[in-house]
Amino acid sequence: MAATTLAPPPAAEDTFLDSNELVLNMGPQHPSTHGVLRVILKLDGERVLGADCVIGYLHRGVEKIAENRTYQQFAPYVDRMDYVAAVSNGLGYCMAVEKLLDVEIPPRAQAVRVILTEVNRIASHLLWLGTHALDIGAITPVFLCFREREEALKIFENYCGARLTTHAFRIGGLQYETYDRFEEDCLAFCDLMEEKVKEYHALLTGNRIWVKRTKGVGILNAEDCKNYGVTGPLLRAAGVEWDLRKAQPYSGYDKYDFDVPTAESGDTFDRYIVRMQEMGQSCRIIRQAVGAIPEGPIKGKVGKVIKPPPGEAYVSIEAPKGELGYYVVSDGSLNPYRVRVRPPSFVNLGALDKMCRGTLVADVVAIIGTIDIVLGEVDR
Amino acid sequence: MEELLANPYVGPLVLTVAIILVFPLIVGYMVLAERKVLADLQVRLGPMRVGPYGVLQPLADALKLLLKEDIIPARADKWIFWLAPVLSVFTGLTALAVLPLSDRLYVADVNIGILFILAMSSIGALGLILGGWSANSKYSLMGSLRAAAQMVSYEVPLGFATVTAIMCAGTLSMQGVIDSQFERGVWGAFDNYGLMLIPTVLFIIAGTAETNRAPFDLPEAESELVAGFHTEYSGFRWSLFFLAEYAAIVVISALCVTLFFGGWLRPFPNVELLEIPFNTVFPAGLCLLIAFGCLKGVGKQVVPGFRFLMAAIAAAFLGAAGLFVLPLTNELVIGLFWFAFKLGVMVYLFIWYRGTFPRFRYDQLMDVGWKWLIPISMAGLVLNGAVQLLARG
Amino acid sequence: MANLIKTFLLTDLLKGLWTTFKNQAPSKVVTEQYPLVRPPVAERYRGAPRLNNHPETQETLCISCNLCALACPEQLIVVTSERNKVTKRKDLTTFTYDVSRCMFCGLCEDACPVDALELTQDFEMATYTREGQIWDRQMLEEGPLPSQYTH
Amino acid sequence: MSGPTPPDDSKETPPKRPVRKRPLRKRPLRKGLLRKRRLGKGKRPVRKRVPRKPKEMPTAPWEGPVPSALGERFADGIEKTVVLGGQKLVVASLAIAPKIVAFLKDAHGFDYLVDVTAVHWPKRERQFDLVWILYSFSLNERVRLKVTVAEGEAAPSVVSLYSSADWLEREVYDMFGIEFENHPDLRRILMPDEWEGFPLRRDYGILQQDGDWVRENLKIESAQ
Repeated sequence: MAATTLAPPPAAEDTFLDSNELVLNMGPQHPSTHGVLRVILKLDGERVLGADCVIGYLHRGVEKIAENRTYQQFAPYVDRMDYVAAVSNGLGYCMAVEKLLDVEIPPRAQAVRVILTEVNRIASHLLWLGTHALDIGAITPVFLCFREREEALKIFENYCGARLTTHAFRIGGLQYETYDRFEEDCLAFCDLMEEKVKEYHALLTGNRIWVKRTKGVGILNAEDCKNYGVTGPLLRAAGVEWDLRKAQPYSGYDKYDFDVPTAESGDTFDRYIVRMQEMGQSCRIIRQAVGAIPEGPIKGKVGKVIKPPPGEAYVSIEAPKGELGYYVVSDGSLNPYRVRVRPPSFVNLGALDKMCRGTLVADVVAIIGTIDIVLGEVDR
Repeated sequence: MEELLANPYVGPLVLTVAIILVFPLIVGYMVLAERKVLADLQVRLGPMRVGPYGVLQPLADALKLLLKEDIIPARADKWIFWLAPVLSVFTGLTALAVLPLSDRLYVADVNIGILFILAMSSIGALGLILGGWSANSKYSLMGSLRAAAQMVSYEVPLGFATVTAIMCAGTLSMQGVIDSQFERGVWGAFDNYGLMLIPTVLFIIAGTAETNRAPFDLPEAESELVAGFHTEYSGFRWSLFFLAEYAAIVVISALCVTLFFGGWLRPFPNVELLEIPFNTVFPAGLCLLIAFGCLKGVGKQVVPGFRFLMAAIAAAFLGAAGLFVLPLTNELVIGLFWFAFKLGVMVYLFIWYRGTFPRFRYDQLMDVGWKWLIPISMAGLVLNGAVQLLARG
Repeated sequence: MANLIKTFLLTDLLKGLWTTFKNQAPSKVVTEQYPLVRPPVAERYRGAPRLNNHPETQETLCISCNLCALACPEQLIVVTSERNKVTKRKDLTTFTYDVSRCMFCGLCEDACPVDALELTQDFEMATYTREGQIWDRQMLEEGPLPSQYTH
Repeated sequence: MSGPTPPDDSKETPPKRPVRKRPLRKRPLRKGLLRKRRLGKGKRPVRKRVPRKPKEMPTAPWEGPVPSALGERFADGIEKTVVLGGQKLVVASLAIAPKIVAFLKDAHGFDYLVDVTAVHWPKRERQFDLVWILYSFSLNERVRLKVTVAEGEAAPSVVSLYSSADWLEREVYDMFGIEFENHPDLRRILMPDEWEGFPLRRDYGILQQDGDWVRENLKIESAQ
């Protein structure tokens, strides 16, 4: 019999646990840890006493790869970190290298960059919404969200030929001119989103089960957010009106009129509301930007060979998940000497333990969903 | 032969065997219906590959489940692990015995039929608890603990709602309940000036929880506990649990239909005028519609075998339409038709919930059960009792 | 009071139910039945690589400049050539492209000075072996064999 | 069941591939392609190429209350406070770094630790640059604090000031092998616990390490 070959289970006194406690291994393969996240939960019944994250299952050494590639060659790799918001990743990286090179980006390129990143922000939020709802047990929104996300991906596909890992931008501006129906497609997408968001609200916002499951769960107030370095919708849901697009405008965001949605209590429901409103604000930005794409060149004065002077730069953007920073060090050669990525998901996930303590197992799932992690970015 | 038919044991025995044989097939098609309806709610298509529009999918699923490796975890309690799904299926199928499928089609008309069903569904919970416990897995254990708590809590409002209905009918026999609804000329749900709607709604909610269906599917909450109590089950054993779950759905839906929606009675059973439209035109029309749809689908099929199958299905439904048109056969099958139709609507309702609502949390589930459903169901019982006393004397 | 009535009448739940119910219209189905119906891909789609020939002379456009191999982040392109004694130009001998490592970033295509290497709209590149993923010059010029997908 | 119908093609005529028409792109062939090559004879004039000296990043002195307060408080520890390419940078010595961080946090409201990272310069005597990036919500300013760390030297941890430093310092330890004093739980975060070496050091060879690890743990030969 197979059982005899196994070592006997440890006696209760040999474990560090109290007799009422239970260690539950959630992941790395679990339906709702969004990839290969492993959370070691210490439980008392269903109540969580502590959560310890084990990450790195998806570590590919992106920062090491950067050292062995030229500046242009590394650009496709950044798409594969937060693969849900590849366009934002690309924008951050390009901006960091442009900062080192000290080049001016033509306004046309800036406008197109803004449009695509905002479309990407909506796509990323849609994926979050679908999977978050799925975690909480609502199985329909995920399909509706993917239906709308498809439209966003079609825009990317038409623009640059790829849907997910787009490699849409190049250092110095853009590689591709906009396609024929670009403006119409973007506006149609905005119209569609504004209509469909109502559907999500009907399914979730008012629903008493949804409200019960999310209100007061995983609270992280403004003080904690700053302490844990948590940014993005989580910080805004805690009442801090801080958005890099407003605080330190880049890529011409200061030209557009939009609001930074905030909420007060910093719980899961507030984050949900903040992200839903952000989708609307993104639509606003897209409408303004599409209406005023300036004519002109799409690429700044950047040669075929990119060789920035020795130096360093830290450039960060407001990615859908929070502050995405690139710290690039150049030694004057063709390859970047060091590329450090400051991933929002990684830092935000650090606050998981804080958010989970005292909640129930079912809430852990909701909290992981509400942080909106992408393991590709956490592990890099 | 005559003697054989007169023997009181033969008819029920035949029916029992028939149910045991046919029921897995019905469950298979319920699963297909669930997948298709869910897909429809979710702007998808569902299974489309096995057979035309996926009509042979249940067979493929069954084959797959039977051929899968049967795993017993190393540290599992082997005998209980083996016993648990059997227990679940046994209780689920036994409860089917007292269901009146039509005015003449039932295994037994026991005078305490409703009690029997409630008892069986209580024991069914034991299967889940044992299954989860014996697997020696933390996810399973938590699932089975949840199952225990949930079933015990929701049996109370379910019981109160049932008692209200029984009080209204004045009998515990399933056939008796239907007969009393016929005599009073109104479905149980709308009796007592509509006050019976309270227990009806409560029964549906508590019944959903009793069968572990979304939004009360905590024992198997797939996003939290992987698969809850049957995490460690695979292959045939797992499919037994599946069978038990769907048997429970059928039983609860059937109970609901019998108590509140007139069982195998047609709508407005006392209005002579509606006899023809409801008993002939509606079922025959429905069958014709499906047959017509299948015929239209024949041309769209690529594989010749699929075309043939579609045509066969169309022919079967045409034949069924014929059954309803002929008065002699109509009388035989109309009760079954209405029972199945109402059951179908109930099952659709179950699937519809599942496709719409998020899942409750464990403590919220208890909250809803004890703080809301039980007080309301008790109030409903008292209210209905008072009204009945005043109105009927 | 109104809220209490709403709570008892389950209006929020009914709203959700109505939303999903409405979605059942057959016209709302968005599933694509892939092997039966091929989705159209965008004009700029970056799919299977192709080595272009001159439309009239059918000679390869590739001038063996090796820029694509240099541009490739994964270094999966190998170009070999030999000097033609007569024309003093480099003639392409082999061109190898390892599709299994390709991430379709399009940098090779951008680098090509003569539009010889191009990422086309073909996206069905599955093979049964790893070796089948390494495309030689002939495969790159003719494209992968049309494979038939059934279910 | 309802839904869009599969297309009307049968097994006998297999679904056709989209016909491989030639140019899929609208971009016309470039002219250079058909241009005749100059078969030049004789020597081309050789132009001597003077290697261009790479530009330096523009630096400017950083003025304001923050640098002057820093200068007053930590007169001897701070090497320079500059604006490098428009970004504020403080270069200091390792010993006073945590004090600077604490001072910036308490006195100037730099209450958000954006990032902790390091850069490896193997040819230098003190091999590592350790970098803290701080942000102040009230000032809307970002400051980079850079210190050098020698091999084997332990850096002070700032977890007591910022909880976010926990994982970030673990990552620096994991990737560079810089140890942090007073860190509550300093262990590897991204790499497996038994991993040897620190991957983001410049002298770390990828291939050999990968081969060893894969052979030992996965019992196969590495595909690299």
